[in-house]
Amino acid sequence: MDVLFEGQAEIRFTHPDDFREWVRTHKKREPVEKLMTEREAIARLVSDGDYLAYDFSSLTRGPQALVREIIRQRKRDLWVCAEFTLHESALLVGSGCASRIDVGFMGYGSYIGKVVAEGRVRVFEWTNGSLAFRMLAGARGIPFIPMRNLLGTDTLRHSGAKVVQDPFTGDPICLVPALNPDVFLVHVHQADVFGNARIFGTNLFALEAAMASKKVIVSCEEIIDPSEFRKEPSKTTIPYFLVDAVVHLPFGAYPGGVQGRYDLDLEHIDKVNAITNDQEMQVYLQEYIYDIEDHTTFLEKKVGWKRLQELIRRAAIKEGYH
Amino acid sequence: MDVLFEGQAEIRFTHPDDFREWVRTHKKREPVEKLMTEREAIARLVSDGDYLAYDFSSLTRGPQALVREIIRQRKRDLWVCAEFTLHESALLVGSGCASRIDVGFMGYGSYIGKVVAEGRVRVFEWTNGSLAFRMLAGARGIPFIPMRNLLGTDTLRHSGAKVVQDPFTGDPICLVPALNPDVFLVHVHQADVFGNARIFGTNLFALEAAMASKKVIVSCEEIIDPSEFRKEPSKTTIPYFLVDAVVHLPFGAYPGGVQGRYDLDLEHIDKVNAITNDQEMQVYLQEYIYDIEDHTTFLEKKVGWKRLQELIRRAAIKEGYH
Amino acid sequence: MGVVEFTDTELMICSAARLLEDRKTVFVGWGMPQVVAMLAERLYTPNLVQVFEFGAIGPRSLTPFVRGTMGGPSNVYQSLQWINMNWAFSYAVTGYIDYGMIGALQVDLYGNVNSTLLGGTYERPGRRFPGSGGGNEVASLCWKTIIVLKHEPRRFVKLLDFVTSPGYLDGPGAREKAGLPRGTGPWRVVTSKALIGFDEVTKKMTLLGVLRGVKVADVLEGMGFEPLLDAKLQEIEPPLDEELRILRQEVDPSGLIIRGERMRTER
Amino acid sequence: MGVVEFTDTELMICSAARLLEDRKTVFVGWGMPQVVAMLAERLYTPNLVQVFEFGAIGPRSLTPFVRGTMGGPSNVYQSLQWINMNWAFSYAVTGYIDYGMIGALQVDLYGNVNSTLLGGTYERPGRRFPGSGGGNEVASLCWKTIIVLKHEPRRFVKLLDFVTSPGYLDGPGAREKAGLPRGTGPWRVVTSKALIGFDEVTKKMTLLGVLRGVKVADVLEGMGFEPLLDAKLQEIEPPLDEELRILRQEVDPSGLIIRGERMRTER
Repeated sequence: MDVLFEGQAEIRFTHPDDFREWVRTHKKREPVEKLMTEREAIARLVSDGDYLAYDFSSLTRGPQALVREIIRQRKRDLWVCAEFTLHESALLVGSGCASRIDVGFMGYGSYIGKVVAEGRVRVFEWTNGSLAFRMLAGARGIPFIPMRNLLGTDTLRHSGAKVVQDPFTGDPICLVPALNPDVFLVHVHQADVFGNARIFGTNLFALEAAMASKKVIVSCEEIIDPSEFRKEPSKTTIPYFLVDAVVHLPFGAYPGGVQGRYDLDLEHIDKVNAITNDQEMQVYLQEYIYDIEDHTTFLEKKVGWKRLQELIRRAAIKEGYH
Repeated sequence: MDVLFEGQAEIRFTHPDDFREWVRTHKKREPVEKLMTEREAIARLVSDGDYLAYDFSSLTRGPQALVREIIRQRKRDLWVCAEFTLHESALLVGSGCASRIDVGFMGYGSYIGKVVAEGRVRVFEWTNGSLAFRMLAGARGIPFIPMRNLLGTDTLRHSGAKVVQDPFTGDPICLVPALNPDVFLVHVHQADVFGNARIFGTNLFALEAAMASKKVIVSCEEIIDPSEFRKEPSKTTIPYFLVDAVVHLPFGAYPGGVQGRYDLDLEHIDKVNAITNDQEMQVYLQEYIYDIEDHTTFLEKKVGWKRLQELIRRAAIKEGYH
Repeated sequence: MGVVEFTDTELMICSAARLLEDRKTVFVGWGMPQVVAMLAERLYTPNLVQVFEFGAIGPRSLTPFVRGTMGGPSNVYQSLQWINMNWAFSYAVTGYIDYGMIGALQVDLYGNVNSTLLGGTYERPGRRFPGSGGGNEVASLCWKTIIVLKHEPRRFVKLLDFVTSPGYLDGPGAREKAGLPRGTGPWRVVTSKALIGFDEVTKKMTLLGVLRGVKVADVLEGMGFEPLLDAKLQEIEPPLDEELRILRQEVDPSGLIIRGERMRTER
Repeated sequence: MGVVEFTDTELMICSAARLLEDRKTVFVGWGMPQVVAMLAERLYTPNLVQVFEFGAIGPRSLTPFVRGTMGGPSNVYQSLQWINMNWAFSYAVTGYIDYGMIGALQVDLYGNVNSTLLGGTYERPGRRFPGSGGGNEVASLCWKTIIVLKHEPRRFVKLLDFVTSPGYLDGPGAREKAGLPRGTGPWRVVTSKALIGFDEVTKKMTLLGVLRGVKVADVLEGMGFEPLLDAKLQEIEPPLDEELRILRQEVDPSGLIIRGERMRTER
């Protein structure tokens, strides 16, 4: 295949056959109980050096409690898919967990920009659309997928995409490699103990990433009975056999919100965005993550029931979220 | 792009830019009333020579009333996407409407096999999966999509796919061209007058094909108020701006069933499958299509309310279909 | 012990059902494979996850089986997930589907399958059949493919009239060389007389077992090629009473699916 | 007629909102474009179909605007369809999206956009910003892209520090040659002083209008390149009372989005 142009980024690429082999040997087909604590899930399933992806953003239905647990366990050398992300990149880099970032949207706040400028984390350039498309290719079991964009830009130059001549039209077309993360974190509205999961509202690539990833950790607001899924199969976002761990974490998206359940806590989010240097970062990490045992303790000591009640109260819109 | 192997089938291929141009100039973005009779919809939107696709099968939620109207209007030279299809191919060929078929699964009954053997219709070889994947590429606006199958077979040889060396793995990979039908027919549970549509249960490629096709005709069991869609946006299968006509056709899938509504009528289906030659085909077409004014008359004179009541009664499973 | 009477179809359904493993996934093709999966689920593999190409994942299909249905409510009853065709095949491509089950008009020594045409040319076939459907996907992408076909010698041919779905193509390594997923391929051929596997090294068909009372020579007679013979040739037990009861009373009381050529064997 | 006071942000929001057409679709980026769409929907384009990259199609976003939100319940209120990112961008690739709206750190003469970094090298940028987000998709795939940025001369440069999202690249025909969809490209640049278009033939930026009371020389001063001047230069009306009322009272009563440099102009 004649390559007209090649982006220079390093890519984390898994041969589709190697991914299949992983699925064959590691993914249980039968329903087994996968309920565990966040400590157990992250300890068992996230390894140093893993490629990490997650669904939605710090503001809405992001897997924030799981991300905090990764930081708490001081995982190292993670490669992060910064798709549509806001402050996760900053926290994961500031805590020394992440060393590489595939950039879709790297988040606001000045901290992350600064550490990138200082060369303390390696970044590779993609876009929200191309990372989502790479995930789709990963879920379709194909090594790459063509795109009509990235073309003509420095984004392409600093990505891992290739440009070839399309054999059907003769035009140049961009090919992006499949993405098969090692770990996918997703926070959902409802799950059962086997891992069946429901999201209400939109998602970035929940099913794509669950299918494309070697290890999938679901945290949920609510545990429901497995029979519920079989009554309304159209509502199933992720079937159990893609999932490796289920963690029951009410308010697990805090300080972000979960549609129909609770609103985001902008005050806390501003606190994270206000971090400008390592010292402030360490203070935040110490206070909200390292010194806190787990998510329940975090809610109890660092948020408080009164605040949570207020966030629930603010989530007045319930339409469509059931 | 180095092509290692090339299937020899003729393909209906639309350059993605030409498809975009069609969408730009023909597809109304605002909600306008699109309710019309089946006669009007087919007369306006199906032209001789069109490439035709439809969702699901003769047995379940197929757009049978719309297909009968196409036959009634004696459209000619259609190229049919026989994806997961059963007796539609036979009827469309037997009536002289279709001259070319992209075969996924061409249907049972001996009639269609016979006319293919006699060379009276041109066939091109694909698979259910590759036709669905071609539709996905059409909906993604990309000229082709890679697949891990078709490879190594005569199906590939008689398809329009190409094999190239994958620039990411170095392995051979199959590329199938995007499919952008001229017309897509879909029968749904609920629609509004603007074309918003809901399907309950599984589908083949309802949204893919609606997005990939130049003209989309929705027939529905039930017309509901547009505000309903905005209350539960996750249930919207197809948004109105993809749709060109809405036809209210209760029992529009007959003799197939619609999940949660009415069961299939196996006796009538057997009647179609029993057709073995042109004479029998003409008798069937005359009695059930040509001599019948429209769908309502068909139900009244050829099925009867008693039979329909029985089919409704048999559709006892309602779980998930709402 | 007496004599058991059954049809060739019933025998194939029962033999195939016994092959499936519990706690695994199976991609179920149209027709007989559906009935096989239903029988297996009721008798042998309660935790089998069925996957249908039209997007039903993990249904617990209701009996009786509705003839011809694929996608009807009793077929997709209590699924885990309802989605669409591209997603259904995605589960197969990414390695989530352990078994696939398809029918065939013809097979060859390497388990390549024809379901497209018999005789003539592509443009003017002697007889034309439905084509691949999802068969090519199943045979290409599932880990182990089970082929079910009637034991008629003319169906076992040296050279297929058309290669619809890939077996081991022309021998060891050929699938991988063609670009098909590594480690996949036909695993068993279930016929109305025999159970056939594939030699690990040569990838050639290997006779693993014959129906009780049937001679190996009867199985091989008239086949267009000679399969290898397994060192430990098994005897295939005819349909069990319980299998037949479920098939005849629960799954297909109308008898329209399980009908076929009548056979009898000692119990 | 008196004097009207407003911020540069308010001006840009109002100017951009006036550009949108009713009964069209718009791909809405994060931040200011969301507020533009809300204002337009309330005042000018009640039938505008908003599309968000995270899968909300056609929402009727509620006011007040929740700062930072993209995907929250009031943001996606009463959508036509909730789906995911790949589908959202599919609407853009297939030609269904008429307008796209994005911000920029820098633009050049051909409307190429930088939102990635300023100064230094790629590995060691002087300052690093969030990157493309969905900006590259929007600028590549929507029919007409509107770029909104503050009128600071240093933002209008001869050579971008980084080309994040494509304008007309290096001139006429370059987008098509690169493989981008035919007939797309930047359409307007909305700044805090001017409205800029692109010449149909040369694809170069063309000054279409300046804010009432602002001199053309003020607009051009310090820019790294000189745009063409349209023969019929328009005067841009400052924010109307009704626009400001909606922005300040309904959309952003907290004033956190619409705050900015204070400006004043004769009514």
